[in-house]
Parts: sequence; structure tokens; C-alpha cells
Amino acid sequence: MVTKITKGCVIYNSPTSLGNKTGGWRTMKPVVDEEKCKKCNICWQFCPDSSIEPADRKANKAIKINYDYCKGCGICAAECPFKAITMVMEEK
Amino acid sequence: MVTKITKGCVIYNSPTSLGNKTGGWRTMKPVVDEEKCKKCNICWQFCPDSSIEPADRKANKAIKINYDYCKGCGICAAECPFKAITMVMEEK
Amino acid sequence: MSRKIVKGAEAMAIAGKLAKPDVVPAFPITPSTTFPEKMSEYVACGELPNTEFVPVESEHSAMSAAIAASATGARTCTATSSQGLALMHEMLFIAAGMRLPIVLFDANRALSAPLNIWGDQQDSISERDAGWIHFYGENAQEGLDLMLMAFRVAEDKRVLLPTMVGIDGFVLTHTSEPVDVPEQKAVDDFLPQYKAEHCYLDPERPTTVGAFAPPEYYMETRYQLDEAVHSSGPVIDEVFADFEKRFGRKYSKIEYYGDRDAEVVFVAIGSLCGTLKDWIDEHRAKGQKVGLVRIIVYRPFPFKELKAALANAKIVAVVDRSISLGYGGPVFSELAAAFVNDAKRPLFKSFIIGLGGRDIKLNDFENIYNAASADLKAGKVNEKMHWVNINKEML
Amino acid sequence: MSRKIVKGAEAMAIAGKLAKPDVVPAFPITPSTTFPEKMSEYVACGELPNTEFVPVESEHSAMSAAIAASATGARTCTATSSQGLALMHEMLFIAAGMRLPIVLFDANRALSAPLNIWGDQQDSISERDAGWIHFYGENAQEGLDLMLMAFRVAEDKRVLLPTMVGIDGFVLTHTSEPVDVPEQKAVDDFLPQYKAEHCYLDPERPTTVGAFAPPEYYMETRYQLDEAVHSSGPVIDEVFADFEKRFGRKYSKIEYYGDRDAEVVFVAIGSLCGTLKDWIDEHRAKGQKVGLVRIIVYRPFPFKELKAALANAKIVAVVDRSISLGYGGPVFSELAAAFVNDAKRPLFKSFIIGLGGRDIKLNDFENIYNAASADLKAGKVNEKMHWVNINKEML
Amino acid sequence: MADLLAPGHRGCAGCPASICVRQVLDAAGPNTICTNATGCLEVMTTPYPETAWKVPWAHSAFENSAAMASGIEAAYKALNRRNGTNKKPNIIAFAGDGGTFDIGLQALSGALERGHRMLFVCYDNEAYMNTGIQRCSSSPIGAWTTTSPEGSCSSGKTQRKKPIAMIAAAHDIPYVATACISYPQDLKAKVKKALSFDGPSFLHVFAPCPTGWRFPSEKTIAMGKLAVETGVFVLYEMTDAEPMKPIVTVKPKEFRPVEEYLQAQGRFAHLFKPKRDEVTLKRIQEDVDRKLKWVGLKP
Amino acid sequence: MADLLAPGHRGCAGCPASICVRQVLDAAGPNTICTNATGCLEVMTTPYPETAWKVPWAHSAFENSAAMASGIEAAYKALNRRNGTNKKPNIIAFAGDGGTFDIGLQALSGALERGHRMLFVCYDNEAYMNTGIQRCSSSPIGAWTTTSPEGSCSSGKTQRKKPIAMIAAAHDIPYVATACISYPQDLKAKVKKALSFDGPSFLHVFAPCPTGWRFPSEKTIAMGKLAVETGVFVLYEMTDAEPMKPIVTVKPKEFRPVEEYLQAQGRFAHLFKPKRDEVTLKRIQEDVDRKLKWVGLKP
Amino acid sequence: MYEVRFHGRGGQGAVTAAEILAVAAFSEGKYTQSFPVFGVERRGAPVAAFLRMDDKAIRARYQIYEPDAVIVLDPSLISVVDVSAGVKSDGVIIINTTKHPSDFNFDSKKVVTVDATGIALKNKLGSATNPIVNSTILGAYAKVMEIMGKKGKTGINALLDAVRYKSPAKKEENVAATKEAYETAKV
Amino acid sequence: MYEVRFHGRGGQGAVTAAEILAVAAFSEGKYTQSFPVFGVERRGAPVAAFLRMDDKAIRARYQIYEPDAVIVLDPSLISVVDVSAGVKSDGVIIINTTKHPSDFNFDSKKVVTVDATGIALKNKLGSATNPIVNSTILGAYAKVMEIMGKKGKTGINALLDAVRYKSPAKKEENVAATKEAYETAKV
Ligand SMILES: Cc1ncc(C[n+]2csc(CCOP(=O)(O)OP(=O)(O)O)c2C)c(N)n1
Ligand SMILES: Cc1ncc(C[n+]2csc(CCOP(=O)(O)OP(=O)(O)O)c2C)c(N)n1
Ligand code: SF4
Ligand code: SF4
Ligand code: SF4
Ligand code: SF4
Ligand code: SF4
Ligand code: SF4
Ligand SMILES: [Mg+2]
Ligand SMILES: [Mg+2]
Repeated sequence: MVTKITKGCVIYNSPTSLGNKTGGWRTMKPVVDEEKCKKCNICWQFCPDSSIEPADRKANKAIKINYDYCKGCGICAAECPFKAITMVMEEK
Repeated sequence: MVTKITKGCVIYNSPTSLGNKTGGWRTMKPVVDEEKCKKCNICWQFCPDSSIEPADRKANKAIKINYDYCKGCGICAAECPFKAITMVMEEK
Repeated sequence: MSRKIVKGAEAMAIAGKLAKPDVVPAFPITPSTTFPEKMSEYVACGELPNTEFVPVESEHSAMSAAIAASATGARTCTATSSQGLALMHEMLFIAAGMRLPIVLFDANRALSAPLNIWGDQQDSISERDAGWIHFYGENAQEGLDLMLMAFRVAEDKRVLLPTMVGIDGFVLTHTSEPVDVPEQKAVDDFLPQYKAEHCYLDPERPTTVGAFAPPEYYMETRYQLDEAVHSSGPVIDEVFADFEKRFGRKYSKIEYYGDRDAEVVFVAIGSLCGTLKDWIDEHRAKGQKVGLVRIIVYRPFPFKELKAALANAKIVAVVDRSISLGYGGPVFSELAAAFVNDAKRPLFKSFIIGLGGRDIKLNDFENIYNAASADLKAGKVNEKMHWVNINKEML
Repeated sequence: MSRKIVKGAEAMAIAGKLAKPDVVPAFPITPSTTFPEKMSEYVACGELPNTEFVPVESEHSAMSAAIAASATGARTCTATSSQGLALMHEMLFIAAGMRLPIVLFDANRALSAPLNIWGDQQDSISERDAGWIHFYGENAQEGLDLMLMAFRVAEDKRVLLPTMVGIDGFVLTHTSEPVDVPEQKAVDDFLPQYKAEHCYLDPERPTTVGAFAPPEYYMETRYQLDEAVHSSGPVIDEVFADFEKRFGRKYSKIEYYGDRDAEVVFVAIGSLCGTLKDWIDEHRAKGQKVGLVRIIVYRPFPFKELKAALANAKIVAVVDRSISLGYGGPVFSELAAAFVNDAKRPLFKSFIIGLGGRDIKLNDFENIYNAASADLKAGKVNEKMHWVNINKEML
Repeated sequence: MADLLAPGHRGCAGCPASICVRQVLDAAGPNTICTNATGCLEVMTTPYPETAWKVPWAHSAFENSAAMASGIEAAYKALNRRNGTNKKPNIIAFAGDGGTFDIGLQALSGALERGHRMLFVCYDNEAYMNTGIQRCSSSPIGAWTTTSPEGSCSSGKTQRKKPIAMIAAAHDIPYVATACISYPQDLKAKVKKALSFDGPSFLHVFAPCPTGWRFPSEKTIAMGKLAVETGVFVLYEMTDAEPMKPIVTVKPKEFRPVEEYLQAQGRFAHLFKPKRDEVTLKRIQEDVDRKLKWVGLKP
Repeated sequence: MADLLAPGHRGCAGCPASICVRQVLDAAGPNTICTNATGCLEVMTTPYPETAWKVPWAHSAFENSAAMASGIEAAYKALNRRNGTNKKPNIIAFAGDGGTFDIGLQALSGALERGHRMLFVCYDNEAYMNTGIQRCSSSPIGAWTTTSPEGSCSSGKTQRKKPIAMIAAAHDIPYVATACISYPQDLKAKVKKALSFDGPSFLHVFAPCPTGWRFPSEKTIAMGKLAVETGVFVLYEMTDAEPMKPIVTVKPKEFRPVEEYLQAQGRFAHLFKPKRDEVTLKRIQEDVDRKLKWVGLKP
Repeated sequence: MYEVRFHGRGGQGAVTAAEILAVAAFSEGKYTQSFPVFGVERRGAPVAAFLRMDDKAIRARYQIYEPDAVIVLDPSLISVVDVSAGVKSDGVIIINTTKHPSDFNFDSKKVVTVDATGIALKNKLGSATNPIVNSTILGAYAKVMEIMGKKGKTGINALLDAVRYKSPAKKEENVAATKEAYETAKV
Repeated sequence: MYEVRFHGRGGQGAVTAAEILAVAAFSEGKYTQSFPVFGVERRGAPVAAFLRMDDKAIRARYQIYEPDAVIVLDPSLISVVDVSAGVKSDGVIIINTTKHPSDFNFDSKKVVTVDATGIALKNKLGSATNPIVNSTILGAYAKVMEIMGKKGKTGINALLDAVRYKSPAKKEENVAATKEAYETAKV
């Protein structure tokens, strides 16, 4: 699909970045241990790529990582106080 | 005499403003009472037009006003602590 | 309509007031300062109850704030001159690229160095690449009228481009003369409120404004922008016509003055044309033929109109009040180039006049005319560029 | 002389180092940043023991500090690009007006909006009025050589003008290729220390630098400046010749490539000429005639040389990598205007190419050539301006 | 917990700028308009036609995030009067340290003085990252950058970090604070407080950048904590009730040695290898002590 | 007692800018190079081919007096090394308040941070006088200027005066002081002190302008005294030994009422006629009190 | 076309004087154009202003080099500036002074005098050191034009209206002073 | 003219790889030109670089659309980027992978594999998460050119010198790794 240039390059239907699947950048991959996850959402606060779906304590739902975009920076794993996330080599 | 434009309009033989006799701007004229002048040079410090020749206490020389440039602002008269300067109407 | 004696710069401010702008970010600079002064006065006195005057700390910020305000959806105008316009340079290109209908009054003034506060057109002519529409008035009345029309043109949905209106510094800005001031009501009808449809900043309908464009997109954005400038031409004609209908004063992209079949035709911009018209009248009284093409709309460049107007000319004396240093007259080069492929075309001769407030006198035109006539007689132009009224002794 | 593989921007920095500047005030901007990076590295490593690198807070201050340093009597250079050059706009005119021999490397890049960091020549071409000498290189080697020569020309007592050297952003600045690096000793001989005679700041001989000029003087200062730019031409020739004698590489204000009796001749600036030369060779191999005039010195505008080079052309395809929005190609207009009074002259056709990093391919020249040839055949130019390689579907 | 910055942006893995924006917008909520100076954040989030911003966002140049915010605020004031509305979106100006300490300072200072209702957020990664890690007046003493390289005549940046929050506070505006992306609660509380004032406020956010500072991407948050725990960066706030009197909001019980912080980053490596640069290390320590004294954390 | 500013310049009768320069140069002596931002001082002293300056002087634009000074200082450093000399002229950057508080602030801030050896002198006449008395961020609350006019919707300038000396001091530079042309001894001592540092210093000089403030020309000096005696302008200095701790150098025994100062000037006339503008007068008084508190002269 | 040059000092109101006269002429149906000598002069420095009046629209944009009339607001200027420069041979020079026209000799051009300062002070316009004479002196202008029947003629009533219109304060004092100058001018 | 395209990730050194090869070719008397895909990509994002080699000076300034060879520094890119795009029919694709050439099928274009990551790590070039393979993989390139006798040929010794010259640190480790790749490449 060809993008039509808008007047002044205004972008209307934001966000439009979702087509850019940055998951492909990953070399290491965060894996969540749902058991260990205490749903504190600390990792969520720190993810630079909005790639963590926050946990829901009430629903007892652990966080979920959106691998379409997660770049594998490792921050979530490093910052989880409960070591609920581990970085593993990306399958190639 | 025609001024030759220097490269980049640099002015070399500074100061060159002396040709502009600002004494002509005056409506009031400061007149010094040499008797009253205590040679403190306070007036000199405040003259905006570098138009006061400073007094010399040693030589017992009172200040002298350079009417070529004095614009008659009246600051010297106002600031002289000894009321040694009076502003008078400029002779026309 | 009321008739008033006002200075040119005040006439521009009156136009600014009549347009009821939402936001006026401005920074003072001689000889445009009357504009921000008057605008802040109108606001202070309650005559512009809705307007925000933003006393910015520099012209770069003036144009930046104008861009943001316009991008938010506000009618926005400002004024500047010379160093101020130069400091906006970066932001002028940006305003155009973002297609924001900002209106700017430029009091045409020389550029440093050496610093000089007087009139010439270097400041705005050196912004001819930036994508703005350029209007130039000959007197205060035209300044006022063009300023009003600038809003209409700029905000037209088919245009959406920033527009600058130049009048010569001092010679127009600081000269008082009678000016017809339109009624507010008539202006309101002529110039309805600006409703931003292409660019706005509103949390209820989020947009991203000012994204960067990679090579896959950039060139097309320039093409589109260039097209927009060129195709504002018919809209300008339309607005001029509507203005005439409502206010009785006729405008066109270029004005032809003098004999239609003149062999020697001047081309010039701005206030010097007034003096030149006087000279032409004198000259015609002697039975000689001479013409003047005055450029009012310089961007979009009025190719068609200029070609038509110069169809009978034998030699064109282009009188530039600015210079592209190391080349020559900017209007000269753009105009001459437009004719280069024509088999039948006049000769073109370039003159530089009135830089930095050098007074432009009747006699100067006599000299230009004589030089051009001599060339015409000789059948060729014997000199690249002629500086009018230079004191060679100073050099 | 040593041969090294370096990026174009580094080649410029190497030239900067060889010139041993006293003061380098600079602010980073892609794709010129290598220059300040390398210069600060040379200073940090003791390779430029006398040089002061001033990490200014903006380009406006970069040029301001450069002006002051040069006015003090220091050899001064800087580098910038795009928005950076645009932010210097005001100060560029001032540097020229003050006749200060500052050397500036411009990594040619597109201007916002939309922001685009890639190559075109809008930034420096839009400074064509400012009174600077303009050099443009085709490759890294030329960039380096021209940069060195820029110092010699700028500081020549007969010239004393700021000089900018442009090479295309990314396509040259970020491409590594073999470059001959002159020996320091040879450069020292070619380029002796700068001794300021016209402008200095020294309490032992007080000067006033940067006075303002009232209308009685201003126009003569512009005349003098314009003269200075024009008359730097012979000095440039002289410096080019001396450079060739010492370093073996020949330069001239314009380069002619291809068939001398070609009917279709391209005129262009910068790196695209490399590709174009390849295309010309291919084309000639097919037995067809075609020529290229590459402009290396754009200011002073090389009237004489261009006239001579295009004497036999039947149609000139001017390929601009910038645009005067609402008019057309800047090189086109200036070039065409120079021919307008000539009875015998080629047709001129305007093309816009490669804006904002749009890749310029062999095929583009094929298209240009075909369009120009068709016009030539038709005996007239059928279109004002042609945009090369535009994706119309995006519009 | 709506994320107002979408994924798919092009920041480096571990980018602090996006973390900063996410936290700020989380506190500010969707009724917000952002401006952005040219820099990493702008380039990574808005390559046409892609944008990661879910709130209205505007950029035009590097120098003018605050001037843009001024224009928007003025426009809302005027349009509210014109249309009889009372819309009061938060107006948040984002800029990197370059767009704040250096080329954006004048526009910022002007906006602060004029008193526009806006929050200026500087995400400070202590160099011009977007153009490849050049020196900024925000860069700390001794830091390597590509324009303050180390070498026989140089130990990295010579000058101290410009005290930007103090400079902002010296403008005598309603609210100035420092924050760090590693302390999101503190940061968000400050954003909310800032937005509650009917005038300008300034937030200086420490944003450790793995690419520019040379540390592994997973350490972004840890590095911010280390800065605070070593006293390199102090979290405080100031209101105009007590001008220039910083109130520290996160007080480490005890300061860890500054060298722990330095050694964790490649940009300071030359201070330790091939041999310790005692002169510079001493200057750095003195600088930290000086700042701690300034905020009242050291006598 | 060599006057380093010659007569014949075109300042108004009673001009404070020239008084400021005369005093500064008297303290600095002839081994001095000056830069000057566009403004009254520049325009009145250097219409080509006339100059009133006896020391080297350079001007190029309005924004850049500090950047110019940076360039000169750098040039001297380099040329000294190149030529094996050790010339160290004083480098003094002059600018009006517009060229300091507003359009020149960024260049100033940059120069302060880089640490150039230079003295920046702002002669503050509280408006853009050269272009005809427009508002500056230096203009005080309530002042009429041509862009902060009084009227049914306005009482003159709304905002406070930007605290420029505090902003300079927040840069943590060797020396910052305020001075007033009415106290030449104090001013000259500060110039000398400033020039003794091997780094940047800033001097904020109060310069009452008869033309712009609308008072008779002979009152220029009296007006400065009145400002100090009413507490409207405080004379102090700060060194980086104690950052942001002003030491008052001229302490009036007792403050005279601020209204004495206001009533002496046409620019405040609208606060008293046709009727007293109590709201603005109160704001002005509060502002004075606030500043006095800031410098420790009021509790 | 009738052209007038005004001489005064910065701050003294020469430009305003030109504008008042322009308003008067305009109200009588004339086209006008008034402008200062564009300069950077400060208060106190000698300045000048110009006025053109004509029956048709004025397009000329150059300075006035050969005025029909000159009005000198400040007598002290006479020794500083060549006030009679370029004045047409049938021109007139109007000077604010207590002296008599015969005390002056400008190449035998006509001189008119009026004690505008005295009149202004009497009417409380300005102070002894700074009298405001710009409207006052125009009374003398009106008188001489009336007497001489010049093209530059402006009716005294139109002038008084213009003075009233252009005076921000002390309207009636200004009008009275102008009228007095009209009556006492020494032609 | 021989044209090579490199695929890697931002920060991985694709540009450096191109430059090393350029230095090697240059030292053997070839003209070269190397350049990245000019972008604003950040660390981690897929990037590409180009190299032209020729016997005469290279003037062309456009991107490479039809490379003779492609070098893939990071195997994970294959699923993200079309690494074989435009490769000439007699071209070759060199991939850093533990897999065998036969595991790939790019329109039946020639594939060469080498475990550059393994070799690099063995030689202590980079870390497990961030191995530095830019010099290493060039060993495989040298090998395949040698075997295939291509125009893009670069002698292994020239290459090793170039690796040494362009390695800021761990010079010998780099050289060793390159050599190992040269020896172990699966052609
Ligand atoms: C006038 C101007 N000069 C220079 C640049 C180039 N430039 C763009 S972003 C940038 C650095 C940004 O640094 P900072 O503000 O710290 O943001 P960061 O990239 O570190 O996030 C520079 C120098 C520009 N865009 N405009
Ligand atoms: C970029 C730019 N903008 C505006 C101006 C116009 N201008 C010249 S001086 C001046 C005001 C100067 O004010 P200040 O610095 O306070 O000095 P003052 O005239 O009061 O002494 C202005 C607005 C200019 N020269 N350059
Ligand atoms: S930080 Fe750890 S425990 Fe907390 S939500 Fe994330 S994964 Fe779960
Ligand atoms: S690894 Fe990084 S990008 Fe991926 S989910 Fe964790 S924090 Fe987010
Ligand atoms: S101030 Fe008075 S006493 Fe002192 S020197 Fe001047 S005139 Fe004499
Ligand atoms: S009146 Fe003013 S200008 Fe004259 S001497 Fe006294 S202080 Fe100086
Ligand atoms: S360089 Fe730093 S700030 Fe910029 S995108 Fe990368 S991590 Fe973010
Ligand atoms: S306006 Fe004020 S500062 Fe300017 S010259 Fe006149 S008195 Fe001096
Ligand atoms: Mg940064
Ligand atoms: Mg001022």
C-alpha cells in the first residue's frame, strides 16, 4: 500500500508505529515464570517498548510479554524483584 | 572629505567620534563655580558624555566642561555634592 | 470604511487587528516594531478581546510559537524585519513545510553587516526559496489590503501556506499617509474564522505533527509543497477579485503602468514604483513611451502574467532592491530565465538600486532609462549589472 | 602524500587539521558531525597543539564565535549542515559583510520540514545571496583539496571572504573511499599562517569592528563586497593552479566532461556528477554525444566559464538538487538568465533531482536525456520544470 | 494503565527516553499535548508515516520545544475565549539535554519568564545521542563523548555539568524538580504536582543511556539508581514558596562510592585504564560533594 | 583618568549606558577588548565611520555578545600558543538587558558553562530602548512599555523581572555581582574583582534610562540611588565559594518607600493616575519584599 | 505639490508637527505624506521631518530636497543645521524665536517668526527646559500661508481641529496656543 | 566492478566489515567505495552496508541494488530482512550460522556458511549476547572468492593485514578468528 503524503505530513490515525515489529531486533528473549510473578508491575513501568501487558492482581493474571515488539533489552528481567523473568537466547 | 569604505568597515584611527560636536544638542548649560568646586570628581564619574575634564586637587584645578560635547543633561549639576555646578539656559 | 492618516506600519497593524488573530507572537525590530506595539495596545485596551499577544524572547521563538499556535488551529500572525527575519530563516522553511497559514508582515530592511536599519528588500528576497507566498505593497493602503488578503489566501483550504507581506522599511513603514480602513463587519464577511482541518492539536483526536520524512517520502513532500505554492496562483486571483468586489480596490499579481507598447519596460517591486510612476508620467508627457511592470505577488512567481506583460517590450530594465552577492539581481535572474527559451523576447538589463536606505530619486530612473535605451539602440546589453547611484569616490 | 581510505567527512576533517586552524567553534549536526568530532580528537591527542576547539551551544554561536575569532586574527573554521546552516543564516551574511576569511565545511543536506537528514543541496544553495564563496566537491578527494584551497582563497589579501565547501551528505560524507592526503610540510608551504591585516582586535592598536553603516555608506559597502566576490575569480584560478603545481590535482571553476560538441549538455553540482559521468561513458560507448558541465565554484558565479563551456550546446539540462519553492531550480534560473541576451544560445530545461536523499540512479539520467532530446527535436521546451523520480502515487 | 506511547518505535533496546515518556504520560493522562525537540525521542518515535504517540504531539526544530509549548498554550487561551470553551489540556514540552541545556535554553527561559502553563520535561542522557554522543553542557566532568574525547591532552569533558534545575529555579517559577526514571513513583508524583500549578514548571529527568554511556541495555534502571545512591544525581523539588531551597525527595541512607558509578560505564573507562586519572577522579568527587552540599545533603 | 569612551557619541542626554561603560572601562583599563550586542550602546557609539571607543571593540549581532567574547578568548589562547606570547587582555562583553535576559541568554549561558575568561556586563535599562522602549523580561511588574502598555485590560507588564544575576549564579561560575551606575566605587571594585578570576564573571548593572523610564535627564544617577534605597535593586555579589549566597555590598540603613521610586517615573504613572492601581502596587511591593528576603535583607 | 520641512530636536515633536499639518490638510481634501528623516538619532539631537501636500494622490517616495517651506521648532538649531538648505526661491522659513524676521538673512528668502516657546509656556505646554511647541508653531504657518496665498494653505479652523485631534492631552491649551501663534506671527 | 552487501544489526559492525574488506582490496590495488544504508536506525535494528570494488576509480554514487555477494552477520536477520534481494544470479550469500549451506535456499543462489559467532567467542571477541563477528566472517568471504575465482577476490593475507589495521583492540584475536573462518567456511 502506498502512503499518500498528507498536507504538512500530519499523521492522523496515531499510533501508526505498530506495523514496525521491533521484536525482530531481539537477540535475548525475556521469559516469564508466571508462578513467580507477584503482579507488582514494576517491570511494566520500566519497559522502554511498551511490550509488557500489565499484570492484574485481582484476576491473578501475570504479566505478558508482547514479543512482536520486545527488543530484549533485559530491563524487565533485571528489575523484577522476584526474579520472575529470565533472559534466554532467542531461537534462530 | 569623502570617507573611503574600509574592508569590512573596520574603523582604525579610533576614536573618530570627535567630529560630532554634540554640544549643539544642549538646551541647558552647566556652569561651574570654580570657587565652590571641591575637586572631588564625582561629577566626572557620572558624565555620560566624557565632557568633564577632571579636577586636579594637587594643581588646585577645578573641573572644566567641554562644551563641544556636553549635551546639558544636568547630571553633573544634580550630583555635585557641593552645588558647584548650575544649569543655565543656553544662549541662543 | 473610514479614511485615516496613519504610518505604513500602523496600517499593517490595523489590518492585523481587523483579522482578529488568535495568537500574535512577536519580537520588536525596527522598522516593524509598530506592529507588535499596536497589537499589544489593542489587546491592552480590550479591542482584541480574544487575542493572545506573546512577547517572545527572540524571532526564532516568535516563528516557533507561531508554528505551534497555527498547528493548534489558531489564526496566527507576526511581524519582523531584517535580522529578525534572518533569525527566523530555519523556521520559515519549517512553517511552509508544515503547511501552516501563518501571516507575517515584513518591514523590508537591509541585512547586516554592516548593520543598517533602513529599507531594501534583501531580507525577504533572500527567503524566496522557503515556500512562502510573497506579497509586496507599493504604499500603506496596499500593505493593509494585502495583509488582509494574505489571511484569506493562506487559510484557503486549497492553499494552506504561510504568507508574508512586505512593505519597504521607513519609506513606507514610517511615512504617514491617508489610508482607507475597511469596516470590521465587512472584513468579518470577507475573512471568516479560521477552522483548522488539516492540522490541529487536540487530545480528543490525536495527531502527530512534524514527523520526519525518510528519503522514501521527502521528495514527494517537496513536490507537493512546490505544487501548492504554484497552484495558489488562481486562488490569489480569486481572493483579489472578491476583495475588489467588496472593497472596491483592484489588485493583480503584477501591475502594468505606462504605455502598453513601450519598448523600454521597467520591472520592480515595492515603493520605488511610486516614484517611478511619477517619472513615467513626466516622461510620457514628453511623448516618449515607457512601461513599468510592478510585481505584487512574487511567490508564486507569476510566470504567465510576466510573459504576457512583457510581450511587447524590447528591453526590460530589472530594478532589484536586493542582491545575490557574487551573482547579481535575484528578480533579474528569475525573470530573465523565464524567457530564455523564447525566440521572441526582450533584452534584459539588471540594475541594483536603493540598498540600505539609499534614497531613490526621479533622476535615478532617468539614468536607468538612458542606459537601457542605449543598449537597446546598440542591440545588445553591454554590462552585466549596473549599480544605481553609487558614490565611487568612497571605494 | 599518503593514500588512505576515509569517509568524506573525515577527509574534510583531515583538511581541517592540515590547515592548522587557530580556532574551531562547532556544533554537531548529521552528517557533518565527523568534522567537530575529529577536530576535538586531534586537539585531545595533541595533534593540533595550538588549536582551540570551542564546543558552542548552537550554530548561531558557532558562527558568532568564528566571526569574533577571525576578527581577532585567528585562522578559523567550522562545519555544519542543514538546520545548522539555516540557524547561521543571519551570521553568514554578517561574516561576509565583515570580510572575515572563515572556512566552513557544509555537509549538504535537506532542510526541514519535514525533517530529513539526508543529502540534497538546499541548505547551502539557499545561502547563495550571503556573500560567501561556494565550492562544491564531487568526491572525498575534491572535498579535502577544496577545503585546503578554501583557506588560501579566503585569506588572500585580494579576497578576504568567508568560504564554504560543500560535499553531499551521506553519499559523500559517510562513504569511505581512497583519498590522497597531502604531507603536512607541503600544506604548510602552500598555506602559510594567516596574518590579519585588515581586521584584528588588539589593545595596542584599537579598532572598531562591526560598526553600523547609515544610508550614506551602506550601498557602497555592498558594492565593494559584491566586487570582492566577483573578483575572487582570478585568485581562485591562481590558487587552483598553484595547488596543481604542488599536489598534481587539477581544479577549475567548472569541469567539462564528455563530448565538446555535444548537443545535449547537463549542468549539475556535486556527487551526482560521478554517476552521471558513468552514464555519459555508457552513452558515448553507444556513439551518442553528450556533455556535462559540473559547477565546482558556484560563487562567484562563473559566468565566463559557463558561457564558454556551453557555447556549442543545443539544449542544457540543468539538474538542480535544490529548489526555490514556487519558482524552480536555482541553478537553472541563474544559468539561464546569464544567456538571455545572447542571440545564439541553447535551450534550457530544468530538472529537480535527489531531494532529501532520494537515490540518484543511472536511469534517472537516461530519463533526463530523453526528455531533453525530445525537446531539442521539437525545437522548444515543453515544460517548466521536471521532477525526476517522483512517486506520483503518493500524491 | 493505558500506555500512551505505543510500541514499534525505533529507540535502542533499553532506551531511557521512552521509559521517561511512558512514566510522564502515565502520570499526566490522555488529556495532554506534547511538544518535542529534535533528538533521539523525536527521531525514534515519528518516522513518517509512523508515530508511536497516542496523544497529540508536535515537533518543529531542535531549539524550540518551550516556544512551541508557549504557542500551544496561547492558542488554547485564545481559542477558549473565541469559542467560549474551557479546554485545559496538560501541555508538556519534551526535550533532551541538548534541547534544554544548550540550544533550547533561551526558548525555555523565555517561556518560564512569560509564565505559560506548561511542564517542561528534560530527559537528560548527558550528551547529544541522536547525532552520535557529542558533548553537551549536561555532560559530567571526565565523561568521554565524541567531542570531548580522552587523549594525551584531554581527560574527557573539562567542565562541570550545568546546574539546569537550579537555573530553572532561579527563574522563580512555581515548581522545579529533578527525577530519575529508576524512581517512577517519585517521578510521577512530581509530574502530577507540576501539572497542578497554573504556571510553568520544570522537570529534570535523569535518563541513563546504554548506547551513549556504554553499558549493557538491561542496566538502564540500575544505572539511574546507582547515580542516586552515589549522590551523583540528587532527587529534589523546589517551589516558589521557598525559592532555591531544594527539598530532597529520595534520600539514600548512605552514599555509595562514586567510583562504583563511574566504573560501570564505558564513557569513564579512561579514568581507570591504562591508569587511574587521580586528578579527574578528584574533581568528580569534589563536584559531587559540592552538589550535595548545595542541596543540603552534605555539610 | 583616561576616558576610554570618547565624547561625540549619540546617546541621549543623561544616558546611563555610556556612564556604565565609562565606569567599567575606568576600572578595567586600556588592556581590554570589548564586544557589544546590538542596542543603544552599540548604535550610539559606532555609526560608521565614527567610533567613540578607544579600546578594541567588536559587534556583529544582537544575540551574541557572549559568543563573540568566547571567540576572542579562544583566539587569544590559540594565538598565544602559536606565537609563543602571553597576551591576556581583559575581555568584556557588553549587552543591554535585551541582549542578556532575552535574545542573548543562550549564548551567555553557553559561554559561562564553557568557562571562558571574560566578564559579561549587562547594562540594564529594563526595556529594549534602541527600538523604542519595548518590554523585556527585565522590565519590572507594572512597567509601561510600548509592548506592555497600560489599558483597560492591562496594568503594564504582568510578569516579574527575570532574576538574571541569580540565573547567572546558578551556573556556578566564579563571580556574579549586581551594581548600579549611581555607585561607581562599588561598581568599579566589582569589575576589578571580576577581572581577577581566570574564568567567566557576570555583572548586572542597573542603568536608569531617562528616555525609556520617562524622567528628566539630570535624574539618571538619582534614580539609581532611589532604586537601591527603596530596595527595588539590591547591590550584592556572589562567588562560587558559596554558590547562590548573595553578599550585599551596599546596604541602605533603612528602606525608603517603593512608591517614591515608582512615582518618579512616567512609566509607572498609570499606577497612580487616574486612580491608584492597588493590586499592581501590592504585587510590586511583594516582589520587592520577596527579593529582599532572597538576598537576606528581609526575614 | 507643496513641500514642507520641519527642523527640531529628537523628542521635540517635529514629526508630530508634520502629522498635525497633514491631518489639517487632509481634512481639507488634500492628499498628504509626512515622514521623518529616517535616522537613529536620540533625544536632543537635531532631527527633521517632511510633509508633502497635493491635490492628487502622492506616489513619490524620495526625500524632500527643495522644500517650499521650512519650520524651525528650536531656534538653537540655526547655528547647528543649515535650515535654509534647498529652500525654493519663493519659499518661506518659519522660526520659533522672539526675534524679528529682519534679524535673519537666508539668501533673502522670506522669514516668518513667532515666539512659540513663549506662547507654549504661557499655555502650560511643557516646561521651561522642555517647552512643547509643535502645535503652536503651526499657527504661524497657517497665518503666513493665508497671507501669501500659497499652495500649502491650510485653513486655521482645520488646523485647530487637527491640533485638537492629535493632542493626547491638554487639547484646549494646544488649540489656544496655536491660535495665539496664528495671531502673533511676525510675517 | 564487484559489489557486496552486508547485513547486520545497529552496533554490530556491518559498516566496519565493509571497511575492512575495502582496506584489504585497496591494499591490493583496487579502488573501493563503502557506505552504510544511510538511516537513523538505533542499536539492534537491522542495518546494511555496501562495498564496491573496481580496477578503476569508482564514481557511481547510487546504492547497490544488485550485489554480487551478500554477507549476513546475524542469522536472525534472515527471517526479518530479505537478504537475498537483488543478488545476481551468479552471486553468493555468506551467512554467519552453524548451519550448512544446503539448509538454505535462496532461489538456488550459492550459499556459504561459517560459524562466525562460535569462532569469535572462542577468540574472545565480544560476549555471548553480543559477539563481534565483523572481521571474522570476512575470512569466509576470502575463502569463497578464492575458490570461486571471483572478481571480488581478496587475498587472505591482505585481509588479515586489513583486520589488524582496522581493529582498535584485540588485533591478534581478530586476525586469528578471521583465519579460522577462512579455514572452516562451508563453501
Ligand atoms: C539547529 C540544529 N542543530 C543541530 C541539529 C542536529 N541535532 C539533532 S538532535 C541533536 C542532539 C540532540 O541531543 P539531545 O537534545 O540531548 O537529545 P538526545 O538525542 O540525546 O535524546 C542534534 C545535535 C539540529 N537538528 N538542529
Ligand atoms: C535578531 C534581532 N532581533 C531584533 C533586533 C532589533 N533590536 C536591535 S537592538 C534591540 C533592543 C535592544 O535592547 P537592549 O538589549 O535592552 O539594549 P538597549 O537598546 O535597551 O540599550 C532590538 C530589539 C536585532 N537587531 N536583531
Ligand atoms: S516485576 Fe516481576 S513480579 Fe512484578 S509484575 Fe513484573 S514479572 Fe511480575
Ligand atoms: S526485555 Fe526489554 S523490551 Fe522486552 S519486555 Fe523486557 S523490558 Fe520490555
Ligand atoms: S562634583 Fe562638584 S565639587 Fe566635585 S569635582 Fe565636580 S564640580 Fe567639583
Ligand atoms: S551636563 Fe551632562 S553632559 Fe554636560 S558636563 Fe554635565 S554631566 Fe556631562
Ligand atoms: S542513544 Fe540512548 S537515548 Fe538515544 S535511542 Fe538509544 S538508548 Fe535511547
Ligand atoms: S534610550 Fe536610554 S539607554 Fe538608550 S541612548 Fe537614550 S538614555 Fe541611553
Ligand atoms: Mg541527550
Ligand atoms: Mg535595554
